Amino acid sequence: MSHWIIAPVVLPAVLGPLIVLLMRNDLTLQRVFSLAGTLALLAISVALLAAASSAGPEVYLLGNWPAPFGIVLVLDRLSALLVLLTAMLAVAVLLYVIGTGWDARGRHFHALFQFQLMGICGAFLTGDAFNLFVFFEVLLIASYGLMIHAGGGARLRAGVQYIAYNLAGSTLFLFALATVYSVTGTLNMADLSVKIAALPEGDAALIRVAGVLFLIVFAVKGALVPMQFWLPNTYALAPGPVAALFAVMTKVGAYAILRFFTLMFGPDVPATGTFYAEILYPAALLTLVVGMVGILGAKGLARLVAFAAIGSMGTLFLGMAPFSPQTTAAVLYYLVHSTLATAALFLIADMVLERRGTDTLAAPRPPIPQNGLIAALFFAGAIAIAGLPPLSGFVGKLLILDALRNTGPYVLAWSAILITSLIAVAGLARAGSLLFWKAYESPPEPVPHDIPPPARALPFVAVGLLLAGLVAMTVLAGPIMGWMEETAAQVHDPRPWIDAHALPQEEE
Amino acid sequence: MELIAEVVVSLLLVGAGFFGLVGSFGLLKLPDTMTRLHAPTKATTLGVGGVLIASMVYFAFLGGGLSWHEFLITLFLFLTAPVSALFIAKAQIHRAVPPADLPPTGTGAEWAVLDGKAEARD
Amino acid sequence: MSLALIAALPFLGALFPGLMIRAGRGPSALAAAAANALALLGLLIHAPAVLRGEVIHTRIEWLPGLGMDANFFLDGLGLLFAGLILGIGLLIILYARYYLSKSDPMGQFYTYLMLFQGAMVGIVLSDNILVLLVFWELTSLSSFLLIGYWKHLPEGRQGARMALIVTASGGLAMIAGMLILGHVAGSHDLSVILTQAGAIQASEWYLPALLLILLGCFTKSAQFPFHFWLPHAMAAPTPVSAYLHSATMVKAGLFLMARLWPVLSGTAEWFWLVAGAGLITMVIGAVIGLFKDDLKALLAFSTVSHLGLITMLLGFGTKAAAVAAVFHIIAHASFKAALFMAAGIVDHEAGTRDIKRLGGLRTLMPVTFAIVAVAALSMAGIPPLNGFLSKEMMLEEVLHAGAGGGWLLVVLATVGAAFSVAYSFRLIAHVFLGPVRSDYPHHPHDPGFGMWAAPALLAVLVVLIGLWPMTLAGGIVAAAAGAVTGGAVTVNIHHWHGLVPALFLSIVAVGTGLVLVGGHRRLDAIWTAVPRPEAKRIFDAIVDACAAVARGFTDGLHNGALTRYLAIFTLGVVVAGVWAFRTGTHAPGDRLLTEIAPVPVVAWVALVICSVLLMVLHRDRLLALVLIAVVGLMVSITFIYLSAPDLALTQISVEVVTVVLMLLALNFLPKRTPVESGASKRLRDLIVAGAAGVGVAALAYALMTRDFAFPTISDYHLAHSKSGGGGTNVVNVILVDFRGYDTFGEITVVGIAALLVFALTETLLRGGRANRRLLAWVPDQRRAGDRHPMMAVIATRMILPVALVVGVYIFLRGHNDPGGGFIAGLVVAIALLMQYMASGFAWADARQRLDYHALIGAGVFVAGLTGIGAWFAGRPFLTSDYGYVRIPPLEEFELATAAIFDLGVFLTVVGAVMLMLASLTRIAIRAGETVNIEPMDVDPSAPSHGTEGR
Amino acid sequence: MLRRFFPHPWLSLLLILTWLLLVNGFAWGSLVFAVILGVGIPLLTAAYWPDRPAMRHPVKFTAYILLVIYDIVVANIAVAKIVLFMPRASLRPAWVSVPLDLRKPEAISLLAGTITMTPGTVSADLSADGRAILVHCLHAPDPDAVVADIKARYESRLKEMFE
Amino acid sequence: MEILVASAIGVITMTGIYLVLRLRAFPMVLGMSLLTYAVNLFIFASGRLSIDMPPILSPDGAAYVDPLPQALVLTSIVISFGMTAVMVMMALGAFLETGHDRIDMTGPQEDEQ
Amino acid sequence: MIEAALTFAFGCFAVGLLFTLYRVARSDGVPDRVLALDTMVVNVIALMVLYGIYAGTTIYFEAALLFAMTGFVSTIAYAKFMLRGDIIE
Ligand code: NA
Ligand code: NA
Repeated sequence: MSHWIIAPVVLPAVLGPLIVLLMRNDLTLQRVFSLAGTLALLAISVALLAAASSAGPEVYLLGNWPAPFGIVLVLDRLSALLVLLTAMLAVAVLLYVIGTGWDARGRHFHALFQFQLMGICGAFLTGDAFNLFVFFEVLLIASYGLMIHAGGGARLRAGVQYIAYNLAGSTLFLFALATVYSVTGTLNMADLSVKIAALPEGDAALIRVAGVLFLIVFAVKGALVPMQFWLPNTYALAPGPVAALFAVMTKVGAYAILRFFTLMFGPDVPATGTFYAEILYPAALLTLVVGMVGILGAKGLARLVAFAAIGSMGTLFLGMAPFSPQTTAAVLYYLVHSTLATAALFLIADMVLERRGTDTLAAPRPPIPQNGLIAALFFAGAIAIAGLPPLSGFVGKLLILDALRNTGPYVLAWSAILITSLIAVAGLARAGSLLFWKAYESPPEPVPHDIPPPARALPFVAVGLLLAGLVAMTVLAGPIMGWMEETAAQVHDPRPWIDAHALPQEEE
Repeated sequence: MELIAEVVVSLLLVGAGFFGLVGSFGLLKLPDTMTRLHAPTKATTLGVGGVLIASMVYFAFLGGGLSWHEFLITLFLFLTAPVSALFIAKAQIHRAVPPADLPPTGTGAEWAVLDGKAEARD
Repeated sequence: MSLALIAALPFLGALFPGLMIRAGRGPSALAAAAANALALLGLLIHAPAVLRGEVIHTRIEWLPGLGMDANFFLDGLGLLFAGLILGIGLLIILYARYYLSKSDPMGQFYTYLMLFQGAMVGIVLSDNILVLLVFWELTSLSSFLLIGYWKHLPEGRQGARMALIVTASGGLAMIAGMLILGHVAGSHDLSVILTQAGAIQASEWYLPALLLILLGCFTKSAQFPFHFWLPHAMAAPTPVSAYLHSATMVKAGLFLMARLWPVLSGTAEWFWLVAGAGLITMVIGAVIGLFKDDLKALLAFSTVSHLGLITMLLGFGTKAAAVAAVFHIIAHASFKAALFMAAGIVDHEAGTRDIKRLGGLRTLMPVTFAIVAVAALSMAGIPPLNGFLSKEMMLEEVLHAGAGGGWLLVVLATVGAAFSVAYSFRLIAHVFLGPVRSDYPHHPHDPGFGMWAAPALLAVLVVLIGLWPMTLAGGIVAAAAGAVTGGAVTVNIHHWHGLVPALFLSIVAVGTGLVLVGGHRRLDAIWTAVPRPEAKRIFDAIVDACAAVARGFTDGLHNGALTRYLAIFTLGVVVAGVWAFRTGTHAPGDRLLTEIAPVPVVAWVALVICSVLLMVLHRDRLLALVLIAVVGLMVSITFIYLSAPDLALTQISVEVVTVVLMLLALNFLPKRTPVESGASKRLRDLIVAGAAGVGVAALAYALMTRDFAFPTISDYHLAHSKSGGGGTNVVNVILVDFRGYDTFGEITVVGIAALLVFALTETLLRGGRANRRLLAWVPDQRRAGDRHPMMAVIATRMILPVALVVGVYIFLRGHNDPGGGFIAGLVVAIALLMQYMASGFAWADARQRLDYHALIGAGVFVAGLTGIGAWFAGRPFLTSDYGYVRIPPLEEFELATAAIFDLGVFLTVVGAVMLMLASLTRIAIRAGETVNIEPMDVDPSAPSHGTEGR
Repeated sequence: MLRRFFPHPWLSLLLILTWLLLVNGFAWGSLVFAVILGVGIPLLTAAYWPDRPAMRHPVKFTAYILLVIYDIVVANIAVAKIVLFMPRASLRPAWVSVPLDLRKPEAISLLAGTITMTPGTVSADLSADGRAILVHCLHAPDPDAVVADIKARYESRLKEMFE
Repeated sequence: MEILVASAIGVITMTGIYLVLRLRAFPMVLGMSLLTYAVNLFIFASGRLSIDMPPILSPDGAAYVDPLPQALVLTSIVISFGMTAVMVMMALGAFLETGHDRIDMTGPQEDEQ
Repeated sequence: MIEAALTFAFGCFAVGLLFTLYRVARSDGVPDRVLALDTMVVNVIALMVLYGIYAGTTIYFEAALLFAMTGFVSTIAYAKFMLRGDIIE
């Protein structure tokens, strides 16, 4: 059993307190350690991905207690992928934060950042349903801190909303966990998989309730309509880089839905059947519509990007709804893409906001410093998020469209994806035109003095890294999709996962 | 011996129950906050004290052996009850008792709760 | 040269101009031109082979799973288009170098232009429809950038967006169409698809695929009813108009129709859709064009018209029509690009392109006049120019197609031709002929050679191809038409076919055209007077309406009302839960129920009453806090009664700390909640809440009254708690051992919570509104005179040490009896809290050296290290060990690593609670709270008492 | 020297006793640990109890405690009578001010506590200079008698012990 | 007992949600606390109800209540304490920044800086 | 005998609890209610100890001790809030 499996949790979990303990008054030191730790996390996650690619699911028995009695971590291709994604995103965001000095605008940014990583990685790696709740809470509370970093009235009020909504979600999570435990007597996900499949008929209704509650809980994280309400204000009012990091948080919800509803509540389970797919499908359609229409309807740039994030979740869930290996492979590709793209756009939006001084699209402003460069970045980000070529969004969209065709009636889904793409294009074009072109309508004025002309390279490097990731995803689409297909096959075959736990046999 | 213990425990329990009930009843019956304050701080303390002593006796003679925790609880309640009462009284004076109703201190100073000096900011 | 490289060269070329613009305008243009020329060279190397009928292939595996590989092929059609794109591209680069002014960012321009060129080359060389889609959308995007190039012009920005929206919508439709096509054909490779005509046309998906693909083609090629965007794209710099909107991009749609001609054409659907749209477009474009006064608008509508013509020809579905189409593509590209560039020259030199303000330029700009004359006459279809040849061929095909009684087709085609003649002549007559005017905005004169070279070259081509069509264009037309039709074609282009009906039609058209020009003034008056729908206004209205709806929908849905969000959330949960339950089978439980004793009923009554009271009385916030404490108390004794002492201990301790935190916050908050929601909202909320309450209660009851379906995992915990975990308090062993990892996460949460409270306090106090509000803060309730009553201070002096002893005790025994690090931490924190309440935070805080940050950090760190420690024993994270230690004179006691873990928990909890209190106190101090230097208000035994100050 | 390690010897004793009560039994090992706590905790909290009052007469103190316990029982019976049987109308609550001769905060607090725990009286406040206690009487037809009783029965004993 | 516990959970949930739906931060925090009580009881109840069978192993102890849900509740209590503290603090912060503690962000953002 | 006495005591404190509940619900001021809450805690402690006797276990006594401690602290906190607003000034 390799101890490296837990490293993505332990590393930030130790680094966070160390930062608090030893260097809380030295920002430079914090930056060095935070970045070094995040880079180490990246290296570890690459190694884990390699390990997961070459072997079946690996189980790490915490406390050396046999499953299902203790808590286990499970490394499989899916969890390794998402940990890697998190680490990549984290590096870019951290570079941006250091480059822009966002971390100096409030206290404890780096400690909270590390704890955020701990929570996210923990959620991806755990093989225990209740432990997933715990790490949801870790990532949530860290996210609360990051969200209100640097303060401000509107941000704090949005923070209150964010907390309140997620507290409701967390409470529901606990109801769901208690229900599932109450029926099956276990919390280990592999054990749950076995037991839910073997439930007596009379327990079906209750386990269905548990399942639907889980679905809603994860829907909150994944911003699935009608549980998306928390997202626009949160993402729009959070500091830009924080919103960028949050791009992976919605994926935690998507991950959990994929995991739970393939491993435990899969379509083959007699008690539940395709019930959840039937719920997910219309909800995903609505999410897509709400998100993409929001792009056109948003009055502010950050809010626009927030709706783009919702829209991309809609696409993602639409692809996920059939719960079939083929769509899942496409969804995984799209998931990575949309995370990087959303994050890049949030960073770009922050660049614009920093320079324009207002988020409102229609507000007349002179051209910002580095207008051309930032416009180009925005253009690239917009292309990516709208799913236009040549970036990976287009490939992802094609993959999802193609995969959906084999899963039954797809005309509605296709129409939704394509029509909403158009709406997104219209919205993004309008925004880009207002931000970067309209500024030239009036002769350029000298930049007001209260907006410092930020000219550091690091923020651009950060955005560049994310966009380079998109380019790489496009160029390497073939091998990546090959890998994703194997991953999807693994996700949809719970047997190896369960076997890796060496669960005790029922004595009958 | 056991019988005596049983009798003692029972008497203590009955007495404690009685005083406990009276204390709570006083809360119900007495006319205002200040008078109500008398009932629980005393009677309930004795009520719960009785129960605790009964418990000590019970475990010492009839249960698994002498248990001292009850003594500690009793001590704690006796230590804290006057402080609680004082604070509730102060709160009540502050909120609802007209200063004119209070007797003069006779020392030249004001009653602490009415005193204005803490407001002074320097 | 590899086809992929040819397609890639313009993209590489796109990188340089932007980067090299610092080196000057010349090098920038040169870089673009070099890439362009190189690509053209590469293409021409293949030309002989292609003209021989060979097809060149390049295959690069990209995404085989999707059938999306970077495959390219070059046949006659591809050669024709790629040649046009790269050839005219080179001329445009030259032209633009001189056209753009010094203030225009030229690097950007060439970058966009080369991006566009690459995309176009990609389209025409793609052998994979998905890759083709990539390039297709790229042309939309790059044209968006080019049209909006002059950022300061509102027309440019609007035109760019309109073009993008229209062409992108077609592109999206085409994605669906192509995917269907590929699915039906069994491959996404064009070379395969083109062999599947039978399968495709027999498929039930033929019509949807056709419609979707045509939607893409029509939008791109500005075919009716999507013709309206093209004239607005004319806001772009003229080189862009010349390149995109005459020679290349708009022809992408034609290209694709031609490319897919073998598999899609030949059906009635194809004929009616394509030929119909083409015909209508041709006529409408020509008619409108005549009445445009803006030179570029005139040319734009003329382009629309000619594109319609070609579309119509493709729609006929015959080989001869295809030949005509291909030839007209060449002809149109040559004369229209020349005309656009010439129009740009006029605009550039005369300062206007409004025909009404021009006239008489013939003598002032003779070179330009010559170019325009040649090109316009060709456009009018005057012999011997190439436009004449293609128009003859068109009319011939129309007559063929209309032979079966389709006289309307013939009439309309002739009308179109007539208007085409009319606007061509008008262009010559109203701009160049007539008297020289005195009121040109600038002084018009011919530009330098650099600027007129390109259009002149094209004009020469117009003439030469007109004169020797078979020599100069016969080969390429044959190759291209062969590629379109998927077989050999006979190309026979001559000026004189005898007195065929087409010639009569041509003469009629020219004659009518002359009449139309002659009566232009009167016709124009009528045209202006007749109301007709203005496409841009309709489009704008639709877009604006969509945007308004989107805004209303978005803002209405996400109106910021958290209470509504949460109500929806609650209702959603209830509905989904009930739905899930009702659709599954449920067997009521048969577990033996626990009997109901009287005392629990009393507790139940208390709990329910206080709960309900909270709903009624919550507006008095202090009172609400008292009531909630009762609820908490009742929950705690429920835990006691139902065999959960640890829970009771934790609940009651957390409760008091929570209440204290809330009281600290309430000090600054309003003390009452105002009545803000009406009766109906309260009723709504009550119904929502009630539904959730009933649901939860029913679920709880259903669960509690049944047995577990399987033995629970906690049997193992009970069995191994002592032997494996070394403790008899199973709950504690679960917490610090079996599920220690949960606890690790949990203390992290508490630690973060405290850090967060601290960080927020710092932020609030750093300045800004909160700080100002605090500095100006006046207590909103009357304050009593004494702060630290003596009795409390004295009592605390006893209670604090005792409570600390109790804390130690609870910590140590936690592994075997109710207690543990968390509760102990809370007890110690509560003890310290007592001290702080008695003597004030500042006084007490000044007297201890604990650093709360360090406590939290150390706590989480210690817990983490305990977990890591197991690694050194080769065990997984958090593996515990325990043993019995004997240190004289102490009794033998158990030492478990779990206890060290629990110490981490303890430290974190103490640190976290104290840090939260400290933070809130700092806010109070900022609000003007004084700091006392004595522990109590008055110490009668002290020599001087009552001292107080900061 | 000794004071440095035992800033409050009585407190140390109390803590040792507390520990033994908590572990609910006597063993030498427990005693050793109790002594460690008894020394350690007062040292830790010494800063919160800066002055060091001497309580010179432990015997008298014990007697006082017994007296108070006796009074508490009596007080409870008296209050019970009032609560159960006295009609509201005949209840004569009263505020009285008890001037203090005590000066030590510990002594005053003990007196205030005693007043609260004993018949029909609650100490409700202290004067701002700490020289009088405000006492509320549940039923005091003769308030002066209450003052006299408090001073004679409790304050004088406390004064002997503390000052 | 089951019916008492179930109905109590229901009533607390109802009150909690009702308070959460009030328009101010303070009642919302109270409501969230109540929901915490409710869910903790619910988790606890998922181990079924047992009287006088605390999960403290003793030589003569024959039966014990299911200890696992208790451990889960403890985790939940601790976590929700942290969450409550943060929420209280943020509500206070928002109040200090804006001068009111309304939780809905409808209407003009009068408090935006 | 003990059982009967125990039942009596249970009854007394349970009824006492109801009385305090009444005072929490119906009263003319918060101090009064805090007083009622304080009394309620004491009643609950008594009930817990009685339950310990009834069940023959001392396991609940730490809980009783802790209830006493927290009850005291919260009473002081409420009162200090009413007196000063800031409870740990
Ligand atoms: Na989230
Ligand atoms: Na709580």
